[in-house]
Amino acid sequence: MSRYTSATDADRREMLGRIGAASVDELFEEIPESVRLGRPLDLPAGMAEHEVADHLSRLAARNRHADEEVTFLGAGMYDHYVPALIDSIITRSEFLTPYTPYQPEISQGGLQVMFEFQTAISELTGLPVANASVYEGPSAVAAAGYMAKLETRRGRIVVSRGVHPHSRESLVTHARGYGMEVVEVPLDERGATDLAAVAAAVDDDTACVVLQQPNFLGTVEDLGPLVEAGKATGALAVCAADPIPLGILRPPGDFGVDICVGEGQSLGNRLDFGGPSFGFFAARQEFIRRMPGRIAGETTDVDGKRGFVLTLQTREQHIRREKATHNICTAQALNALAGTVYLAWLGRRGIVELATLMLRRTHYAREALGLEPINPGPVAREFAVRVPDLEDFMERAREAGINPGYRLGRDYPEYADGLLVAITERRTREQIDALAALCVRERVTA
Amino acid sequence: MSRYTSATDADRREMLGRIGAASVDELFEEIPESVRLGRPLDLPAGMAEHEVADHLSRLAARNRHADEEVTFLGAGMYDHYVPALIDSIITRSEFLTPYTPYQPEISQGGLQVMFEFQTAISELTGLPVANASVYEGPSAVAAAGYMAKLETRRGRIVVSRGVHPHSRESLVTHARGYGMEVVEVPLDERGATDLAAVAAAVDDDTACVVLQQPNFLGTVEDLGPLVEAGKATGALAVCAADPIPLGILRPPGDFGVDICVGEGQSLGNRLDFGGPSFGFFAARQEFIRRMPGRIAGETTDVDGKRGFVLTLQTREQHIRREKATHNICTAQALNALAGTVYLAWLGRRGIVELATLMLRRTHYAREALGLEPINPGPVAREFAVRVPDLEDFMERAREAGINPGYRLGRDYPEYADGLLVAITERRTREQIDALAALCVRERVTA
Amino acid sequence: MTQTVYELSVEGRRAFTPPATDVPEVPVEKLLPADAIRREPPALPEISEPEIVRHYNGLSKKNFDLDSGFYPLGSCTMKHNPKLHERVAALPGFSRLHPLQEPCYAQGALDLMWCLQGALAEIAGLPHVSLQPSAGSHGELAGLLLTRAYHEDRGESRHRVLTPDTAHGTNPATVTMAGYEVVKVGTAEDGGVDLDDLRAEASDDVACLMLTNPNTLGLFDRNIEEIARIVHEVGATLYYDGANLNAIMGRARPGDMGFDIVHFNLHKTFTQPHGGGGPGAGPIAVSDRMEPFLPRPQVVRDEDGRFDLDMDRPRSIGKMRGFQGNFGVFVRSYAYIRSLGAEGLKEASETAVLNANYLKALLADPGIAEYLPVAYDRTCMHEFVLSGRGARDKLGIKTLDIAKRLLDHEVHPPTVYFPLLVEEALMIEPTETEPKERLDGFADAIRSILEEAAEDPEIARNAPYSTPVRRLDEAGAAKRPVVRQP
Amino acid sequence: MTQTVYELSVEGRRAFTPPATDVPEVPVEKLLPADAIRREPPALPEISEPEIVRHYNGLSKKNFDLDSGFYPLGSCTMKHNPKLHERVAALPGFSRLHPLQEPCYAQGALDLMWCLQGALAEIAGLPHVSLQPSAGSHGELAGLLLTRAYHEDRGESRHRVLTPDTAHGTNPATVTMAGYEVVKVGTAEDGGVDLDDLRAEASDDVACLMLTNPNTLGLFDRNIEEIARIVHEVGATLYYDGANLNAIMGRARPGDMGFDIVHFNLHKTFTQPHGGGGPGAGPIAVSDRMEPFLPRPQVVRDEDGRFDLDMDRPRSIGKMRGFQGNFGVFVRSYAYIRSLGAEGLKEASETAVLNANYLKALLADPGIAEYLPVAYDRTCMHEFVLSGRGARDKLGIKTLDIAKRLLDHEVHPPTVYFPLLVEEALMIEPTETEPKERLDGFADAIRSILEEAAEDPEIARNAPYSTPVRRLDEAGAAKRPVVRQP
Ligand SMILES: Cc1ncc(COP(=O)(O)O)c(C=O)c1O
Ligand SMILES: Cc1ncc(COP(=O)(O)O)c(C=O)c1O
Repeated sequence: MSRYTSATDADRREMLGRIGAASVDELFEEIPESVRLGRPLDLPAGMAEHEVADHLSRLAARNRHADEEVTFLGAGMYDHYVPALIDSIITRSEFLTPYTPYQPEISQGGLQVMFEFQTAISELTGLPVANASVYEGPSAVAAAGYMAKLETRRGRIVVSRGVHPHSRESLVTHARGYGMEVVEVPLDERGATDLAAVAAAVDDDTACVVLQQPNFLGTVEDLGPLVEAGKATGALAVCAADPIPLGILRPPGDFGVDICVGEGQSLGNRLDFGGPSFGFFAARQEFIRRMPGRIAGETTDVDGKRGFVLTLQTREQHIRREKATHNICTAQALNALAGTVYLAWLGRRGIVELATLMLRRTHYAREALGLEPINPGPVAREFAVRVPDLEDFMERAREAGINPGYRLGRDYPEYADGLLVAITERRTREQIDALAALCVRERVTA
Repeated sequence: MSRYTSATDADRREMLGRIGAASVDELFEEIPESVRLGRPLDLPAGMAEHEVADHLSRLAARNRHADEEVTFLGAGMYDHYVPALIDSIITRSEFLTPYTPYQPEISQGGLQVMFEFQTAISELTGLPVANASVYEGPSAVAAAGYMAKLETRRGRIVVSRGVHPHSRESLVTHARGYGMEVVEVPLDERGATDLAAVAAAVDDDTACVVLQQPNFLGTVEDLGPLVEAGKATGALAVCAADPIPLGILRPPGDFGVDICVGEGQSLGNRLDFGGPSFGFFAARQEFIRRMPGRIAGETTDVDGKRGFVLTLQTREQHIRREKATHNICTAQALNALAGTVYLAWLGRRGIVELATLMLRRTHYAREALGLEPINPGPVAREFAVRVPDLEDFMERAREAGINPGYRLGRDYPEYADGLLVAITERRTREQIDALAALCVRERVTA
Repeated sequence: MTQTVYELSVEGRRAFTPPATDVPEVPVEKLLPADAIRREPPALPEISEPEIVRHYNGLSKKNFDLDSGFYPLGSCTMKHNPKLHERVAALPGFSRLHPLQEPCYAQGALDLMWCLQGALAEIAGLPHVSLQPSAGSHGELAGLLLTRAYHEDRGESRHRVLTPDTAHGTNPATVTMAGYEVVKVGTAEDGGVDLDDLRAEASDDVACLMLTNPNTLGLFDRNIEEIARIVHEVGATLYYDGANLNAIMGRARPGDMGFDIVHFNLHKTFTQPHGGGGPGAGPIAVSDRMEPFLPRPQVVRDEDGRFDLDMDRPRSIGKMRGFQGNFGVFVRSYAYIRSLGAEGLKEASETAVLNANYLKALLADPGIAEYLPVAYDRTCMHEFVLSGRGARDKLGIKTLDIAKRLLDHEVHPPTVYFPLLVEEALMIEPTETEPKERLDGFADAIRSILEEAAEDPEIARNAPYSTPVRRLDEAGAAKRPVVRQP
Repeated sequence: MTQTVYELSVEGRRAFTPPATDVPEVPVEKLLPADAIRREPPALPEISEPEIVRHYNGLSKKNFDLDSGFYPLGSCTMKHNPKLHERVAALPGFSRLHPLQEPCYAQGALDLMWCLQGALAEIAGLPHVSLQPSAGSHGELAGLLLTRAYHEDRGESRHRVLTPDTAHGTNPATVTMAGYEVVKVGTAEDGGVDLDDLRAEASDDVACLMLTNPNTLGLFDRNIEEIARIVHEVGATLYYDGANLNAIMGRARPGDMGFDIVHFNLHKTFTQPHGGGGPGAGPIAVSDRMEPFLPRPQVVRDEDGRFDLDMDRPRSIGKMRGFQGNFGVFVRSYAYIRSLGAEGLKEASETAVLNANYLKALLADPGIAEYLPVAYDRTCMHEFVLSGRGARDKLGIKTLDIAKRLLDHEVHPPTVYFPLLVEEALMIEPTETEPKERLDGFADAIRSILEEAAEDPEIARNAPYSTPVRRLDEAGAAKRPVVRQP
């Protein structure tokens, strides 16, 4: 009998007796003979708990993780420290195991966390309305495209090449479903979105323009003019944003952006080889009834006591079915809780201190490396440089226990020799100097 | 301002105002000038959480732990698997952070756990009354000696050389305090307590005889005759026992043992380089008012509802002060909780299956090694063998990633070439065979 | 009075200690254009670590959870989340692995994904698996995008997708989002798909039929092979919503029933904890003809047993999301499958079906069935649906009132008012990890609520009484939505 | 009705899956003598993992804990337990390290112990530290065994140990257990040691004076240097009970006051969580003359910086316990000391004293002080003691009733009826990790209880009302003790 069930032989006999069935097999007679498996599943035999634990430990040991090398890898997920109080809160059964809060009277904990999460995201993005979470960064961009379609009834999406390659590709994949054309505008020679190209690309059938701040190369975009150009013909302005730099960057909402989405991994979530993390989704007040996913709202109970409920559910699939604003049901509640606790732990002054430390270290690193920058303009936590002999450089870095960053060539043929270097509070000056030391030979030939 | 305090400058001003003090320094004027430190403590500066985490990780990485070698080390603490449900329960704030349950109405969780722990220990030891925990194995033996002194008013303790060396030494250290003479009886040539020596050693001034089951060499002692001989002149019989083998060994209570104590690390607690774990302490019903430490008792509240309280507190130091049965206050509640959950997880049939598996693997290992046994008699989870060239053998084992066991010579000059080998559910046949392969060369010269 | 973390904030308090600045403290204005610099810091809370912990521990105590008691929420498979899974998911080799780490330094993670793909393929009876979709709905969308790519690849353009009227709301929502038109197919007397209705709707303009089997009435559709034949005959694909897979593991496989595409809900059948609304994962298994269109990357293994992430998939529908999916969820589901093995998974489904039929039998007791008649009097699979019309008409209490009164009995109510086909529906799924006593206890609670209502229906109508808050004003919350701290 | 885990047990259920037997299944009778084989398995529970978790999670919800609210339990220093400490204590390098691992393979652990020893020595102002004692009481016992060894080494035989009448119960209990006779020393008007009484008792038959400074009245004994002189003059040792060290870190050091032996309670001052009654640790720091007698082993470092466990200590009192002490506790306290550093530790003590004096000031408000007068009207250190005789005489409610009524205000009551010197004592220690609002809240709760009692004393006399159980029959539990499941 498996360790997770409680049906003893005596229980089975008693239950079958009460059902009036001779055996458990009888209960499966509903399944036509022709589709019965009729053989054991071809899977390895079950194991005792410690054997499973040892097996998983052996698999884990075959990965080189971020405590075994100094990693400057970023490109969407960052090696930020996850404070220990997050472990102790998100592993409590009361947060870890409940379902989506369909019975608010016994889910006030989860619902209030959603309300606090929505507030924090609204503060970071400068937009009044945020939902309780979407899956993750790139699919949030696709969700923004869909909302723009429903809002504007138009057929085209203009996206900057500065948006994360995975976001651009997810947008195209989803857009092929909801029937929209995706047009890309290039980056200029300073690695920023080409303003003129944006102005030229938008037309009366453009539902939205998608930008990213900072963009994939780490450039701090000049959002004002870009948003203005993008909205010139009535399209919505969508901006994907990196949350921690928003501690010191003017929030997208200030520039007239209509929808701000983004990847939440850097806010108290693990790297976890790419997931689960959370995506955030914030918009102008007038779009509240068009938002995807869960939204928690404040209210009172029959005794006038403060409480929270899932609100505006008529947008959602379980009520509006084929007229829903999005098909999302299970989202990222536990990961959003980690983000909420992280932002409370960081706090109003902490996020400024952290973002400022990253800004200074990023500029220090770019100078220290002394390589030709692909995006010489302002950067906040990440920057791209050309490395003359990239393969050799990567190899030498590996030997020094350093993972120097992301090969831009994988997504940007035009930057075949490009290296994207990311900075967090864990990348000390000492570690940056060690990376810089590897660049000396590169510099000579540059 | 440290991250664990909440007193802002405004708070401090307000509080000082209400107290009527000009500064915090003024509050310390109670301390005479001459004993004021007057300089900063000479300690390293405080660090951010992730810096402390990295520092501790570096320290931890400089230890070779039980997941980095196949360890046959035992001698009181054993590499048993700690099931994951124990982590999730003992890290809950509701168990991790409360104090000793002085207010029973808001401590029913902790008190019922003590009651359930006492029941499990009573079942294992075959003695009706157990307390809620003492510090750990060796000091529990010393506590048993003290109780025997209070019960019998006699001056001598007879202890078998088969009792753990740390227990024997702790007994001597404590006995020098409570004024008792400790006399040791030797092991016979089969590594079991010498019955004749026990019979000869006890006299009218003997307060108790101390045995261990299995003894330090792993021998399953023949408790019947030993207890009988020990109690011949009115002394109490004390037996230190290894809890898991008690799943298949006749409980000490059955042999007339008066007090059964032991080390609880193997019951769901970590190795933790020696602690914290817990000690258990069980005795005959008539000794209940002489027992050391906390005891939880069942009762009812004013509405007749079932509840639990600390009982017979008149034994304890916070009531009886200098007439207390022992000076223990803070004990090992959280570690005893882990033990309670482990014994529920193992369960009535599981402990028999686990103890039987260890019995079989122990005998299989002794045969497979094929070395000259120091204790050829029955063993339950540990055995001692002579290794002709012990140093070389230890070195070769290390190179093969194996820690072959405990050098008996450190505590038993008479077994200078002795090796104590311990078995748990984690020491697979494959690992035992690997150890045996190293013994081939030894065997030839044996 | 409950306060939000923002109302607990006091200026100057903090939990974060920044590391010492080890680089020149260049003023921000020197490094960023003035126009890009935020004027006011975001109004995040200012609060110490002890008070953050007390706040969120306090909030957690207002939640009913799976480790507090019985949670028979139909179609959600609230089965025990083994505690081992949290320990192995936290291993640094998994939790601290960057998603863009070179595959040669991530062989352990890719091996795990490869083995999970194999196990899911074997369980579903379909050979090719993509782990990428983020949850069931995302898997449904992937399935319809595959269907679209498959038909376009054959030069066909189809506009309609059939979904039974009992389908979960995500199915029709997905159909719209995938650019198709929803066409409802009726339900026959026996609770299965109405074959005549299906034959009438089936045409070469139909891209796909989305089914759940057992369906959301908890009944296995005995005509599944005929349904598959009808659908394949018109060249459409047959999509399996895997939310109810917990009923048939080791007993039957969607692939053998003729399904082309299956999504799994790892947070239902394979014990990823629900987390209060996620995270989950919705991998999909597909037949050979659908394989080329699977999202990229795919985990592949070369002949030397080395693993890689294959992006070179020309006919793939492309990426559905960042990186390769919710790897942390894969670790937990993989640990579950390796813990139970073939025998344990089969026993899980058997016990889930046994528990459901037993509870159905307890609730068929006259004193209950009179008010809560079962919707379809057939052997059920892992869940069953009752109708509350008897209680409504004879006792004057709606299913909503029964659900709210159950809160005072410290059990979580079943799913209510779904599927829409059943009036005042109560959808009950006990799962295999509940002991018999809790099933008996739930039946006793239902009985006592009905008996109580016979005396005084007001009690249930104003329930709950024992919960942190009582019934909440949902209408008001929608009229004047307050969705952030003012 | 609450059940024990044994009452939840059902034959045949299980959570443990044994690994496959990979060695010959020899019958037990072949491997053990018949007389040694157990006849009946121990009656441990038979229960699945989900139900074990639900049982103990359910029990945990009946506990008030430090992360639920204010816990001003005097003399227990209920300060926040930083969550980082659980993460670093669980690192395999610490938690999976066997105590008998060769020192050369345990250098990280020994380095940590060495650094903790150094930090504690600096904080206490005494150069030599042993980490071995398992808790404060065990440290007290070690201190008196050292004292005995020290005097015997000088050929002296002394029989009496002096303890102030305000001493914690463990002090006299330890004196008896260490084979000495307890002699009480009185308390002067100002709450310090009565110097005349001390001079009268001090003789060459006195082995030691055990003191807490600040004492259990929360007052710093201003005559400490004179006390030390009197004690040293008769050749006795001066022992410092470190339970109240949280008041003076960075401000004063026992070593500088003339103490010879100090014990620390790592589970009080240095944030090892109290665990519901342990684990803790009671390291001791001693002066040069006491060093030779310290327990063995001692952590030592050679000139190349290599660490070892030195057992070769001929004059040592020997081992107090197995192995080298509660290493897991050392990890947490070490992480605390490295997190705060000198400045943070000093700020902790300053804030603890500030909070205590502020709360004392709030409770000195006429409406309260009339019923709960402060025992000694002096600036207090980290705690202070009120007397409940006013409430008893004027309102007819005892300190016990006030404590029980506080349970309904969701705060943990202070320590009650200790020190014995103060009638109907209430010992209040807020600690530095409490925000001002919770101190204000506590004062409000006290005020409202007193006002309520003025109207109707019965309410407090029958409190609590809101707790899982109400007042329990402690007398009955002692008369007919039921200490295990029947
Ligand atoms: C029958 C059914 N289909 C699909 C879904 C959607 O799955 P998810 O919530 O993982 O998106 C659910 C989830 O509740 C469901 O019950
Ligand atoms: C003043 C005082 N001394 C000594 C002790 C005993 O310390 P422990 O509980 O660690 O044995 C305590 C514990 O409560 C105490 O408050």
